[in-house]
Amino acid sequence: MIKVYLDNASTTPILPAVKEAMLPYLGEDFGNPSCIHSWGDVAREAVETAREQVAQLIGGNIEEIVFTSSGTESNNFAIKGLALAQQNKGKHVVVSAIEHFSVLHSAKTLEKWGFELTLVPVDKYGVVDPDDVRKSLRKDTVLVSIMHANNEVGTLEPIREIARITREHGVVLHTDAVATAGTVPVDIKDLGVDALSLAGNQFYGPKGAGALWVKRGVRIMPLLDGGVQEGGRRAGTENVPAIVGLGKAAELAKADMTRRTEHIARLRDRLLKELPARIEHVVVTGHPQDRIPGNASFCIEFIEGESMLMLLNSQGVAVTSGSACTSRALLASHVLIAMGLSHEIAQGSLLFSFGIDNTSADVEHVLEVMPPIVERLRQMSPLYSKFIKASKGGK
Amino acid sequence: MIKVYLDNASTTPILPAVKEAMLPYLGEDFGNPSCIHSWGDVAREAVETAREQVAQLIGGNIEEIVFTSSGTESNNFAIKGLALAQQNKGKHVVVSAIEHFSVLHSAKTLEKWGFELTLVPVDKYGVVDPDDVRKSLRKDTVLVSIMHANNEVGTLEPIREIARITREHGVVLHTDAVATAGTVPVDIKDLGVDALSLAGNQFYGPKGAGALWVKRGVRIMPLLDGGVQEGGRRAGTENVPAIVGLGKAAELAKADMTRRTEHIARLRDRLLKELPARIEHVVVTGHPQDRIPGNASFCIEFIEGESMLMLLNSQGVAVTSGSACTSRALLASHVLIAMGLSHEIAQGSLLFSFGIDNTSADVEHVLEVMPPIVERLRQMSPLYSKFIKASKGGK
Amino acid sequence: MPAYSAKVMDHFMNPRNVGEIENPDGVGEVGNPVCGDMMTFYIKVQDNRLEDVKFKTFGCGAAIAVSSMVSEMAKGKTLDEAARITPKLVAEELEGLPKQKFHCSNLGAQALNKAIEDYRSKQKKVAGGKENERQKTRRR
Amino acid sequence: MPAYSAKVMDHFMNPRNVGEIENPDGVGEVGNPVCGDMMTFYIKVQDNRLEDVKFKTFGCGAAIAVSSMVSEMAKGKTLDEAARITPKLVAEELEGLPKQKFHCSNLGAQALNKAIEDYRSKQKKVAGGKENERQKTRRR
Ligand SMILES: Cc1ncc(COP(=O)(O)O)c(C=O)c1O
Ligand SMILES: Cc1ncc(COP(=O)(O)O)c(C=O)c1O
Repeated sequence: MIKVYLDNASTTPILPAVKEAMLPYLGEDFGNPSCIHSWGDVAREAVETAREQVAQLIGGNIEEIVFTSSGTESNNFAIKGLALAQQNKGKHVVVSAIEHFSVLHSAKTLEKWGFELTLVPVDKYGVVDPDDVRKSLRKDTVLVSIMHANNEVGTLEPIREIARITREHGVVLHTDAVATAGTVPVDIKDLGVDALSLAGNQFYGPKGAGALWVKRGVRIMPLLDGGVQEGGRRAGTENVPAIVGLGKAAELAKADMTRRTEHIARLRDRLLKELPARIEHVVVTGHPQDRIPGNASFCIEFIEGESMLMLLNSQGVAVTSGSACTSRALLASHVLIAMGLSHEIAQGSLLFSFGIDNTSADVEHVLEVMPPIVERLRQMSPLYSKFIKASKGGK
Repeated sequence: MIKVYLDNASTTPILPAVKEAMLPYLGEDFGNPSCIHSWGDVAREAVETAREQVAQLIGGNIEEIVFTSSGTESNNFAIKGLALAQQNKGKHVVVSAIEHFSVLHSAKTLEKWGFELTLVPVDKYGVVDPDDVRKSLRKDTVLVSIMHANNEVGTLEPIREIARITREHGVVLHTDAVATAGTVPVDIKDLGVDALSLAGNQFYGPKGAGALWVKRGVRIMPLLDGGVQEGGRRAGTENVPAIVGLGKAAELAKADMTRRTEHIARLRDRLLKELPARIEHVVVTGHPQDRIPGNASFCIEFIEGESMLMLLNSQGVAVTSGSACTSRALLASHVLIAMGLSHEIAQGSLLFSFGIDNTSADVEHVLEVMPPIVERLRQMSPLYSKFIKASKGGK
Repeated sequence: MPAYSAKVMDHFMNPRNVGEIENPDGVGEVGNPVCGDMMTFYIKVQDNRLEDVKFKTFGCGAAIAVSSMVSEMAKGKTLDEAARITPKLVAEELEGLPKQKFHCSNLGAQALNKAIEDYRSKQKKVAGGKENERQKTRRR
Repeated sequence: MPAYSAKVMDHFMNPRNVGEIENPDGVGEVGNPVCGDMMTFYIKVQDNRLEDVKFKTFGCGAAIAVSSMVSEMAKGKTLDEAARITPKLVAEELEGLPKQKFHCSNLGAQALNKAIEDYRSKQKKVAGGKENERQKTRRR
């Protein structure tokens, strides 16, 4: 059977060169980087090399990189750690309505801890208006977090403009760059942010390693208390092989970014254009231009996401639906709802996310198998029969 | 040069069979376990198999196992999550004075959040008196955490007796079993605890995977907010390869525990007996009998730990000193101080921790290189010259 | 997949009794797109037995499999027997459902019951009113 | 290692001027075992110059390397020159020290200075008192 992986937004394959780089640290070089002996030395040097590679990817300084176990941990660390470190200055936090749950739910936890939370809305393309951020700021605002790009609909946010505003007001700005770092150019100086999350399994590195970049001078409380690893900001024995893999993936991503982007965007563009041409009642979600290169997201009207995923899977195609991978199934994506789509339409969300291994044949396969799947589910759908009856002039 | 790794308390080598089990998940089987397609299925099944293996190791149910990124995360999750989940019942927490920093500093963070903390003392062997735990309990006590065995001096704690007391009082009991799970038999029913931390890199599994077992019905707040992975208790894409490795390591540990213990304890016992016989002014730390099999810990009087580590390393021997690996160097181990040792003596702490790869030759090598190292540093030590002058009858 | 059993997968991939019944004796519609699942059951009753059962479902894999299973379980049963099809029975017949999908089996049993109730309430009206004949004719 | 430079490692592995001086002209002792490091410096002064410098140190690798380096830097210098040996200079000569080890270079410079002060304060007493001659004899 043809197997087509189009779920790179959930996690990417690991590049062979990345795996290769990791292997020694799953073998002979198993040392603990904190230890004062040669096994420790080898491990510590490996971690520091990775830190340099990650710093290079985003234009940061090595002491500003804190390794974590995932994008989720980076975001929890950022939201809770930055807010708690500044709570004497105020207890108001601002995030967008379309943040990943690791940001959104961290912010909700802050609410339980006595913080106040403002959710900034988005327009129908999922774009945050910097002016809305400006209006949300108060005397006691200590943290703003707006994602660099949304993982479900791919929309890029105007971080530079938002950073100008937060800088003016002396408010710390964090951006969740999990969907962008390693995929499109991300430069912390250019963006003007104070903290930035990234994760290696989004750009052909392994699971188990993410990072939070925190600008020198910006205070943050640890999420993981314990030993003095990571300069006292993140305790726990470092996951050396995964960190090495993250570093290698960062290096390769930086070197190969343009070529990757061109390849991926070309495939994606064809699907974005062709799918709605071949199937009626398909809504393209996200911004028409300002979106990450691999993202092709749709809502297929009258049918529901999971059943589409399952039928696509039976045709060898792996995709995701809304935030299916991280939310309780059946709840429509909070992102699509925030963009103003109805629950009915949002239930039919489908995200194809392209990676460097995809080919034109993959797109053609999707274009071939999708119409009968949609047809089949629509034939089963009471919503569709209602629609048909209504458009025929009612029951 | 002879290379002798005797720092298994800091981290163990990864067994070849464990690495082998992990490799597919760094290659073809790279899927995200939350995803609804065949890549997701393969990853999810791998994680669930590992959950079964870990549950088996400690006699728990699979739904009670939450995977984390490390022993440190398990402990932070337990201390903060169990206390916060019960704060309406009270805000008093009890931990022993010799807990790992990941417990101790988590408890200190709770103090910042308005909890009160009682530190239970230990005797000169590092043993907690259950009666001291009983005395520490108050109406508003919601959590007790006492480690199963101390990682620095190896002393096993009377968890069963402590559990009887906490049960009587309806207080949740957590135990940090990072130094014991996978090394000695650990059975949650036998121990009678409500939550238990473990980490794979302590028993020949990879770094990057630990677990917290939480008894069914015991409430806990997530440390990592976000998606609904791990039953909503720990968000973030699972580190599949590391979790698979942890599971495999658990299976092998369970199958091979007796043989391992016998081998390791035999080597350890020789060192425990011979080192003080060959070098004057050496104090054995920890309990004479009730200690984990791999631990041989000492204080070498008149000299300091790091310089010993460095000279031992120059002879190919990897060990650790007190909590050197997780604390700022130069501070004497809080464990040894709690056991009543002077700072002067505690500075000379040295921990040899044996693993399954060690041999008798390793012990002999240590016994050979240690005396000249100690002699050399003592010749350099102003404390030693003072002692010699004093014992000769003064200056 | 969300750990679906082989039986669920079979009923999802090859759902039985999909469709509508022209002039049904009872219709039951439950759920709505907001909560993610919506099912419409159509029944045909003959001599107090479910002569035919059909459904249309908008929803996840479990919702579709449950609908199919419920339709199969109900078909041929007397109304009283069919009304005793519980969510638990449906889930058992499907060899289990993931916890977060339990509500689907609730929906399925509910939809069938609603269709039966619909039929019964119509019957009452028929028995009590003079539209008796007109309805009968229309329904055959 | 805590990322020690080759120079630190060299001075740690092969420390220069370890030992005590019999009848030293000055002694400086700093630190204590509680804070983890303790250094004792012994100096011999000839014509206002450090003719000999020796040390004994209890402490980490950096403490030992710093002691060795300070002793080497000081030897042969005039007292005034030696008193100008700063922690920064010591760290530079050692090609850097890890941040958490900076205090070791402080201790080293301090210990040497204390020994010089000790010598000078003894000199003052000698110059001002009649024990002048007795001391001179004893010190030679
Ligand atoms: C934008 C964004 N933030 C955060 C995360 C969380 O990453 P993880 O699940 O790897 O912890 C993701 C995951 O896909 C993401 O897309
Ligand atoms: C008893 C104990 N608890 C917790 C930990 C923390 O484990 P990690 O550093 O792997 O997070 C350790 C580490 O050695 C330990 O020995």
